Amino acid sequence: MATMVQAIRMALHVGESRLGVTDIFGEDVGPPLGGAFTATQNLDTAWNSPLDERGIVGVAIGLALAGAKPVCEIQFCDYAFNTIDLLKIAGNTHWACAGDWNVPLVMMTPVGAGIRGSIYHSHSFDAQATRIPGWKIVMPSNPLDAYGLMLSAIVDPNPVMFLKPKALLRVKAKAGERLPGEPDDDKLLAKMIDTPVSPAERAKWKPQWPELQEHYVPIGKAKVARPGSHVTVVTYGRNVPMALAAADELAAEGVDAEILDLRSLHPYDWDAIRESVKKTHRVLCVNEDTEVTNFGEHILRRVTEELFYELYAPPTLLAGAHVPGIGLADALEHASVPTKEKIRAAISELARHEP
Amino acid sequence: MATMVQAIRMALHVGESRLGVTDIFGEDVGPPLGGAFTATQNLDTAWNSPLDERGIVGVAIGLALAGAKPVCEIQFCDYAFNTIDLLKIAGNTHWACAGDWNVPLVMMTPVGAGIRGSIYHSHSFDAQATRIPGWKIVMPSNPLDAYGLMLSAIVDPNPVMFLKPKALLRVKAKAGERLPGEPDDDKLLAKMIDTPVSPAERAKWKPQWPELQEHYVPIGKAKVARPGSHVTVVTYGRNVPMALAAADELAAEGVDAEILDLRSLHPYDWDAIRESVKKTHRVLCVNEDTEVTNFGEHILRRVTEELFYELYAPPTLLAGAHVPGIGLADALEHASVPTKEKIRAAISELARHEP
Amino acid sequence: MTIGASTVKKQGPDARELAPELCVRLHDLMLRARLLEERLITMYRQGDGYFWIGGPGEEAFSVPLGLLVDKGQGIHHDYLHLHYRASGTLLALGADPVDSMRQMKNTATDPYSRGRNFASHYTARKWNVAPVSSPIEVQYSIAPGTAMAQRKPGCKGITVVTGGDAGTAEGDFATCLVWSSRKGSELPILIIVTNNQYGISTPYAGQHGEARISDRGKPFGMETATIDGNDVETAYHGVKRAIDYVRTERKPYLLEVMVSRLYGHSSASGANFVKDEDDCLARFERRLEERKILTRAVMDEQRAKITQEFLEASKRVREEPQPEPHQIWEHVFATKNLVGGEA
Amino acid sequence: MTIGASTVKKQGPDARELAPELCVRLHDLMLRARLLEERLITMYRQGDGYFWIGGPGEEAFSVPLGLLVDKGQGIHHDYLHLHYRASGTLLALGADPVDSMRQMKNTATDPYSRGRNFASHYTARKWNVAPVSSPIEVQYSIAPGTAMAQRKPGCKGITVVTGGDAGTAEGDFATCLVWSSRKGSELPILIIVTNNQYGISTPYAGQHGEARISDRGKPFGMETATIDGNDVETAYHGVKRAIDYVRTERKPYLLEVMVSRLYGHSSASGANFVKDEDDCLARFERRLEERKILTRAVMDEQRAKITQEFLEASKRVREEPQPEPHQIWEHVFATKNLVGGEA
Ligand SMILES: Cc1ncc(C[n+]2csc(CCOP(=O)(O)OP(=O)(O)O)c2C)c(N)n1
Ligand SMILES: Cc1ncc(C[n+]2csc(CCOP(=O)(O)OP(=O)(O)O)c2C)c(N)n1
Ligand SMILES: [Mg+2]
Ligand SMILES: [Mg+2]
Repeated sequence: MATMVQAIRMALHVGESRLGVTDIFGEDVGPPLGGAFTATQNLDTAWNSPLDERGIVGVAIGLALAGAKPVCEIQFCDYAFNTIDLLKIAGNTHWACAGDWNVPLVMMTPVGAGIRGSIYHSHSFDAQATRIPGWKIVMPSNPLDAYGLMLSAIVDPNPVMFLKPKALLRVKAKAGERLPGEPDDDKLLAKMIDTPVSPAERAKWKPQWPELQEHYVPIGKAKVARPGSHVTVVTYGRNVPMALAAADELAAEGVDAEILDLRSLHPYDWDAIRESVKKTHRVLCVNEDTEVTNFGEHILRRVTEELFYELYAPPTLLAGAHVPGIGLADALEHASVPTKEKIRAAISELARHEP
Repeated sequence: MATMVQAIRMALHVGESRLGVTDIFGEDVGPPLGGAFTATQNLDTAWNSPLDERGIVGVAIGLALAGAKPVCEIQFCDYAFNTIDLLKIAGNTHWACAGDWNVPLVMMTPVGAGIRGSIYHSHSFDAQATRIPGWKIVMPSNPLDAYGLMLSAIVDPNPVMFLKPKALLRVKAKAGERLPGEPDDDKLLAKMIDTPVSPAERAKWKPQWPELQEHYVPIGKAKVARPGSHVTVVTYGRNVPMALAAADELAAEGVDAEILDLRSLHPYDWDAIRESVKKTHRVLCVNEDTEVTNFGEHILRRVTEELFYELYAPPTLLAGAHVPGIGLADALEHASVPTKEKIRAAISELARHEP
Repeated sequence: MTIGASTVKKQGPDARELAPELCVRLHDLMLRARLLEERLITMYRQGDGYFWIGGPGEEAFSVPLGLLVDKGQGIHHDYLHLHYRASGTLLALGADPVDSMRQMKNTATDPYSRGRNFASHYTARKWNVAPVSSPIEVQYSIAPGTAMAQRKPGCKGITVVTGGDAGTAEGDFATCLVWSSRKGSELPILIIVTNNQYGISTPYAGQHGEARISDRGKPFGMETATIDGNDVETAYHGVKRAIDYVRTERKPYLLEVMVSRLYGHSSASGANFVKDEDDCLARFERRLEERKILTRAVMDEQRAKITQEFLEASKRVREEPQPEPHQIWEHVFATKNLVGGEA
Repeated sequence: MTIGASTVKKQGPDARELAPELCVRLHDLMLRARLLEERLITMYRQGDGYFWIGGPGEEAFSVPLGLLVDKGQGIHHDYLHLHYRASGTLLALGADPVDSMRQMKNTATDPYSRGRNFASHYTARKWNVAPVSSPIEVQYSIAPGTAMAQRKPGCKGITVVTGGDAGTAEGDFATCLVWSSRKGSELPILIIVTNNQYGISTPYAGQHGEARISDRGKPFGMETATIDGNDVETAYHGVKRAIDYVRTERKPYLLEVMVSRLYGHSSASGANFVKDEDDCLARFERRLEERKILTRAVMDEQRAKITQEFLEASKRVREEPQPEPHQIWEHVFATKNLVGGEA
């Protein structure tokens, strides 16, 4: 099974060879590194940009306006905060010129904690991203969705932000969740598409891309990652596997949680949320971003406004602590973001809540 | 009665003459203009910066580190979005260095719609600001609070963001809300502190500052702008007078709304919110920022989590439409942000809601 | 001819006199551009619009720019990333002045933004005019992107970006210089700064350490020049030389154009005529008389005619519909890839 | 002596030979700085830390910088806005190497961040060392602020800012140049770029149009120089000359220092010794032998002693307490105005 980073790389390969992607660029995105997480290794159109995030976003906009199809990367989302004005422009151009131009670009960036990244490699971007109208925003929780969301992002005529959950990038797909066309043998896949580490091998090595089929995960569609009847957990990215693990543990105690993997943060799948809440009457939102003015608060506000009388317990948010950063020491990181234990406790409390 | 812009100017005068303010700067902040809204006219320490918001925020941080007391301005909050990373640094420095340094600066910026400012002079900043831990954030709704909050901002050892509700800057204080030391006669005040318009008069004119007393509005304390028993309206800035007007109209219909003027967005006065909601059992948050991942959603999420069983109606948000900008034409602007009519309708609906 | 000499080119008669027909065309467009701005200012004064900003005083530069670019759609034509003083360029490209009035009056018929954006915030995909947006200097970070798309072998299209002097303090100006001049990846981009010596109320002096803004291109090995933008002949030749260089060499060129700001910054600063700045139109008209290309009487008549035409147009615009509230929801997302060729 | 000549200064013996005592001091500090970084790398390898980044290869520059600044607190001393390769500077200022290990091991005793920040993210208010933060180049926008506070009449303190070559592509570098050189408001700031020819994996060539980064100061009328930072004597003199100029003239100076990156970018790229780059310490040791200031044997012994000392310290650090979860809530807000003199 492919890892998420391999899946993204294969999607970009399909993008550049069949879907018109012209430029995959950002800091250290081209040779020799192929990206901080190797997501852009061995791609024909990948190149290294100057160390200038404003230039990266600006040039992506310009390329898009000129009919190219850029996929740009901000090396860590922690370093995108000097470009918010440009991201806003990418998002408002079509609207501001009343439809004269559109801005079809993809921006991808690794997000979240889980790799002991300390203050500046642990940021989340979901709350910030959802505050920028005109963008579509996706965040996969597994390799197959990563592949399918990236292809959808590439063919979309709008700016699409692809948030890469850092902690999941090297995690393999679950059995059965193979990309269409991916070889059966993981070792073979690695041999085919991962640059060898040793310089000697590297010199004569060339990638051999598998014959991949297109697979599109529609933007705006959530996925029920685990059906359940007692509590709805609305989450995405890194928290999906944690929520699944927590739910599996709770199943033994008779608590049956439904895990909704949002996949698209904007536009998001309100129908899926509503349907689930109407069934379970209890809802927990989980994400890692700081908890004041958090995207989960939007979801919960809407749930509360529209489904007030469906609720048997206070809707609950489990999110990052509202502190200025995520500390390096394990105890600090764990105290700052959701963990499986915290998710489990929150689901359990909601399930046991007596109205 | 002073206008809000006069009150801010007088606070800055007190700041530079008695509270150690060393530099008041930003684009067009110094002579000859004294700020796009004249908030910095005739101040001794006001100077014009280069047209570079990143430099403005960066230099304010540097000045603060060096023991100076800067008050910097971003001419319109619409132009602060290329500085979010620097604002984050101002907010995380004390935390990241575990208390070694602090960053005592004030950043002020006009926010919000109401002056037909089109796409780039109508932005709100409250949601964005509340997403930056380590900052205190204030937003007055009247001249006296503007004066008192600015003095508190100046003496605070932390970065404080002072959001100026653009549409209220030229509105005079209500009778009885005179700044301590302000002359009784408004015309006299204008003569004393407003630069004459005619160049001839201007040449020989000098400001004559009234003998102002210090008056501090504590950061973190809300104000009950109108006591009421049926519905709690949590709001701030420009929406306070609109909410008051709406409440006055509704009083005639027997609806008695309590208007809570938050004044500080972070830290905010949770006690005041809780107390009010426990009394009215119905809550409306009103602000102008776009409604996805909005600060009002945080307030409502907390209300719902902590006061679920106190609520007799779904807590409600009235905020800006989630579109990429605010259009110039009146119909577009009015469709994009709360108006007195919309606030009135929302209060009325909440008050009449039958559980 | 010295390319890139960083000196203000001398005005006055020289061997580079423009042909009479071109002079007449330039004059007509400059006059129209000026009168259009004056009409917009009047509309503002009369309550037919909430805010005016524009380019009176830059016509001797902005009109030649519009005439000299290769107008069209797509990478084989020139891209324009302009700021909010470009009416002259748009008119020279062929824009309808009435559309500027529609934007001023924020009507539903305004083709540039359907009543959403301020005056002078142009856009014209059919002519590669990227949308003008209010934030200062962001166009300098975006423009290298269209220029990069034009690095294709055989491509003759170039990218032109303009902005003001004060704005060069933003990091985006440096971004433009850095991205345009990377060794081996130089971009076909003409980077223009119109220096009117002001940012709103803030004079140039006191904010700049550079003797000339164009000097900032030098460390990057760029061709640079500073020219007198109040003299239409100088400006025409200066812009042409720069465009030709970029088109042929496929390399960046930094051009500083000294211009006037004849009605102050915008309506926010009163929009009154400034007497003590050089008026490029008056200067050109004197020259046209000297060269006996047009007489005062002919020019007066022309002015009266256009003035009347614009007055009438503005009255008609006043009657056009305003946008509807529900229209805020239109164009949030594109449903077609217009720039990708979908129609 | 030519100030501001943009040439790589020649190495080798010359009239500017440093006094033997100074050489011994420099060598001791350079050696300690190098061995400290090597210890930190080993700690990383052994699981006593999650990430290493630091400055091995920059000691011939970073140590002199620490010795040459006027160390102290407040505007009458020099401010340092450093990036993450400054251990040499900190040791030269008098920092305890054990504290670097504490930060590496993210202990509760780490005085720089209490286990919050990565290695080499120093801060020392008592010595005007502003907190090092990870985002590239932001220090260049902040540094003009401390320099501005030092424009007070009679003030002799200056501001020094350092960062890498790749980072100069960020707009913040231009912000620093613009704000430092405003005519009539020039700032007493030494703007340093350590050019190791890389940004992580991206080589200098291909990303820069400038022949020399220091040239970027020239349009702003700044004194500039590029020096060989692998030769400690050259570097010492170059830094001293620049500091003296800024201190006396109260004007900006842009200094580019050519350095090596001897263990690659960081632990993310393996932190292996790079054989094909110039090693300033080895070079200095050869020179010390030549000049008969220190023998190989003495230097070997010294190396062994310090290595042992650091090894033992790292073992002790391993036993120090880790932060507690609740400590994330500490220092969100300041309760005292420390920089304003409250204690
Ligand atoms: C990023 C940003 N900051 C501030 C403003 C407000 N503003 C509008 S025009 C202007 C001055 C621009 O001066 P300059 O760049 O010289 O252009 P000019 O208007 O003189 O042509 C300012 C500060 C803005 N529009 N965008
Ligand atoms: C704003 C920002 N963007 C990206 C990064 C990731 N990053 C860390 S170091 C580095 C390269 C820096 O190169 P240079 O400026 O030459 O300094 P050096 O490390 O070579 O000393 C990058 C891209 C970052 N830390 N900050
Ligand atoms: Mg200007
Ligand atoms: Mg480097």
